[in-house]
Amino acid sequence: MKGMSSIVKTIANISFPIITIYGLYIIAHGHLTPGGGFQGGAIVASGLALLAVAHGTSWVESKVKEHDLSMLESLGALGFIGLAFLGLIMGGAFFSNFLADTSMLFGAIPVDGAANINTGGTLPLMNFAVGLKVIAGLFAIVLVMAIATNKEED
Amino acid sequence: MIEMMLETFETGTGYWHPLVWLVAFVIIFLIVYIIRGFGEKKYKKGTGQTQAFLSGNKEYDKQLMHVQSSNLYWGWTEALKWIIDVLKKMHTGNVSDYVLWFVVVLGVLLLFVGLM
Amino acid sequence: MIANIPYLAVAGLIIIGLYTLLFKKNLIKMVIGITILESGVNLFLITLGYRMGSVAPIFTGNADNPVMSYPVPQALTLTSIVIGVAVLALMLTLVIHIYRHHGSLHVSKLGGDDQ
Amino acid sequence: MNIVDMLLTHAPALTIAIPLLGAFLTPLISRVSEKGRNIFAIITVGITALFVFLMASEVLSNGPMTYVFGSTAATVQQSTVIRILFEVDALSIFMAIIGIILSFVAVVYSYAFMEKNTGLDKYYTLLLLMTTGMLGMMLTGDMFNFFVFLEITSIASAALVAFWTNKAKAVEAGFKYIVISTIGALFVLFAIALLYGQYDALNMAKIAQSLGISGFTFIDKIALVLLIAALAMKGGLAPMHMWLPDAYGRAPASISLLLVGATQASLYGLFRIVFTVYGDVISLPSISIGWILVLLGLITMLIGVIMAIIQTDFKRLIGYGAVAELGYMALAVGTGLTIVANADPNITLETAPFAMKAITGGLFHVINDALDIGLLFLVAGAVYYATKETSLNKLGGLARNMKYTTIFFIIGLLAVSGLPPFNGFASKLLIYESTYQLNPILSIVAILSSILLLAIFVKVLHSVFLGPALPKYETVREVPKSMLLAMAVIAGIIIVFGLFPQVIVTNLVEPAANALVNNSGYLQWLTGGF
Repeated sequence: MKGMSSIVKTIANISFPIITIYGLYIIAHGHLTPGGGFQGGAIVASGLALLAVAHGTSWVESKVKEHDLSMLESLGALGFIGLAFLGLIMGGAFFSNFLADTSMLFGAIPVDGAANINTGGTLPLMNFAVGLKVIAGLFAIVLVMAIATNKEED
Repeated sequence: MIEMMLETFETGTGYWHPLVWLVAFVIIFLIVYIIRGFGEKKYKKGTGQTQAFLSGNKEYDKQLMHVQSSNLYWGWTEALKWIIDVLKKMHTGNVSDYVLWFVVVLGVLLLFVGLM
Repeated sequence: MIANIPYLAVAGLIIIGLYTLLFKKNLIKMVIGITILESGVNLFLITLGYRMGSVAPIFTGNADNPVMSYPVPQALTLTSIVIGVAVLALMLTLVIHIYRHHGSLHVSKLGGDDQ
Repeated sequence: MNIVDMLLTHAPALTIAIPLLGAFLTPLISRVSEKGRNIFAIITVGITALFVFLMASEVLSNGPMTYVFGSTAATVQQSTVIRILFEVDALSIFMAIIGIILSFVAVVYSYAFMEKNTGLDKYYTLLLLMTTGMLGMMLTGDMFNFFVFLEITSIASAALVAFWTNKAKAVEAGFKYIVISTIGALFVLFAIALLYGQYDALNMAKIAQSLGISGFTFIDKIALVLLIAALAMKGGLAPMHMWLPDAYGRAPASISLLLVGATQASLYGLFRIVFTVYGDVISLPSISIGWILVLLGLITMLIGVIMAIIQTDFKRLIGYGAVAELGYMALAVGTGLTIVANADPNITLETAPFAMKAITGGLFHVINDALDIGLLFLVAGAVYYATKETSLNKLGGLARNMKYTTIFFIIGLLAVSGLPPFNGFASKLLIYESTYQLNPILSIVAILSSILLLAIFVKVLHSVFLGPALPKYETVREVPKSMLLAMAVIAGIIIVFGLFPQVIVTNLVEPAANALVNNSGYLQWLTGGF
């Protein structure tokens, strides 16, 4: 379908960055606040869907190829399963949280229960991987369905 | 390992040994083959003797002679017509009926387990 | 009576979901019926983990650690919602294909191969 | 050699992780080369098969194996088991062997069978996801994990059933399959929530233990009924089987083969819950729960066979044959259950030895049927590949130019209908003799439906392979080598199982039956302290 009026387009352009940042916040603080990879990814994907509706699928088709989205999705999935295999190699059991309680990237020990972003171990990394996969996956679904149904009309 | 392969298959109330069955099968096959050998050999190929005898009617060309699968057991399906029609009506291919059957079985089982 | 209102809501949702599935003829309405059924089961999972007057199970570490509801059923519900999204996307794609083949969304189009 | 020990300790996790990794890698590898992706899929399933057989040797020699995800030991605090735990005992490894053989043959078969189709990235990704889901269902020891793998298998197989989107029937079959699977899985989730609400445990062994302590309350009965009904529907039993001929009939042949494994994984789930989780409590005062399974089995057999007579589509007919065969398994294991799960104390496994034979026969029939019906589906796929025709009325005289496929079909035909030298006979003999001792009518119906199956497949043999050479099929050539290889692998296993049944029964099926009947082995890691 072709895009909407220019007012809707400008509002969409303004609100898209805000939605994306909010979604990324949800992904990053998955182990602290409600949410995580999937919910944050769904929010960012809804922002992208807003752009697709506002600017029309023909504009979106020129910008994003469905193929690249499936690449991104595979990368996200590989990140997740790769972290699981790393847990096997370094932490002794599949999916084990090998970064926890080490002084590496996310490994700080929560002092008297005060968990902050730095104490999640491999959880934040897994949230990023799942978030990337869900953003690419959900947007690909929205895109394919939009293209499939508008092929009906013209 | 070999004697493990040759164990007889015991089923609590009976026994079954495939290799013994195979040996018996081969022996009987040979005997039948010998009996077949006594048969009449002096027949002329390609003449009326090897023609399919359709009680005198002319044999149509090959495709028409092939008995199709749906009319192979027509007698049997005729006999079972009463149950087949019931089952045909049952298998509607409509998803709501599949869910209906599931809910019915769920209800029957709940009654069965609840009352018993 | 107040305590088991959620369980009545669960029963209501499941019955509505099954009703839609059994009696509605439009495919999209059946897909909506499945989503209602799924939300019913999810609501049941959530009410299992609720404790009277409890807060969301987030360990922010402040001192007065209040009564918290159980986190495990909420994680189960989360996974069930994710699966629900995937199933919903697949069903709607199949409905689009069925519409493209038959031009209508009526359930009877789904073919009685045995008739 | 600690490499093998290291691999062995992590084998349960790797059996799931490797196909999953393969599924995610397939789109990337197909960027490099199409052929490379097909070979990669075969290699992935081959490596998984190695892990399954490695685990099999370990589990069959020294008892159930447990694997904890996330750390080296499941923490059991105030009697709640934390973390997901895989429990592999003789029965789950028996089912995993079936699953991995079917998926290896399916991958080898689809190398040539799916060559001319587009979108093969998605095909191989979904195929590997389905293998992961199926193996996960068979190996997991956690109820919710079983639900998640059940859903993964359902979604992947529904998408694969509807793979040929240009065919209206295939898309409809896929839609019916996903609707039925989702409803079944939601009721399984509802039952899991009921059990979790009562016993605060998701681990099957923990639930079984707490069930044993607190007895058979009304909520447990409701949960049991929900699980039996939902898993019986997913297992294609009784009046809820109608999705099965649609799905098997319209899917590509290699996917029908995998669907047989997925259906049997749901049946395994049903047996696991009825025998292990509800093992010590499942006795109703007046009548045993086993009669439910026996009744469902009887109805399934009769409906499957009678509906198969009037079919004109090749794969749909085999689908109804598969339904009839599922009836045998439910009947046999149900007979065993009537003895194991009844209230009065003087009927036990010792006083009624035929129960153990019935369960062994039922499980042996699970693997035999997977192979026989699988071979028939591969032959149907070969006929479709060569002639692009599935209706039996239009086929004829294919034996002339498709010799090997005809031989494989005859092997499959004789094996499915239980004729002596082949594996179907060995397991059906066990089922006939043991169900006879419970009630003669059961084995009469079983023998009758086996004869009808023979009649139906002889009809197919005549109308598809024998008969005069039709001009339409003059140019038909034999199917490519990789499809023949796949069929030869299954035919070979059928012949070996047929000629040496006792070897297979003593060291593969009997341990599985014993593991199913007494769940003390299953609970041993819990009671033995961890």
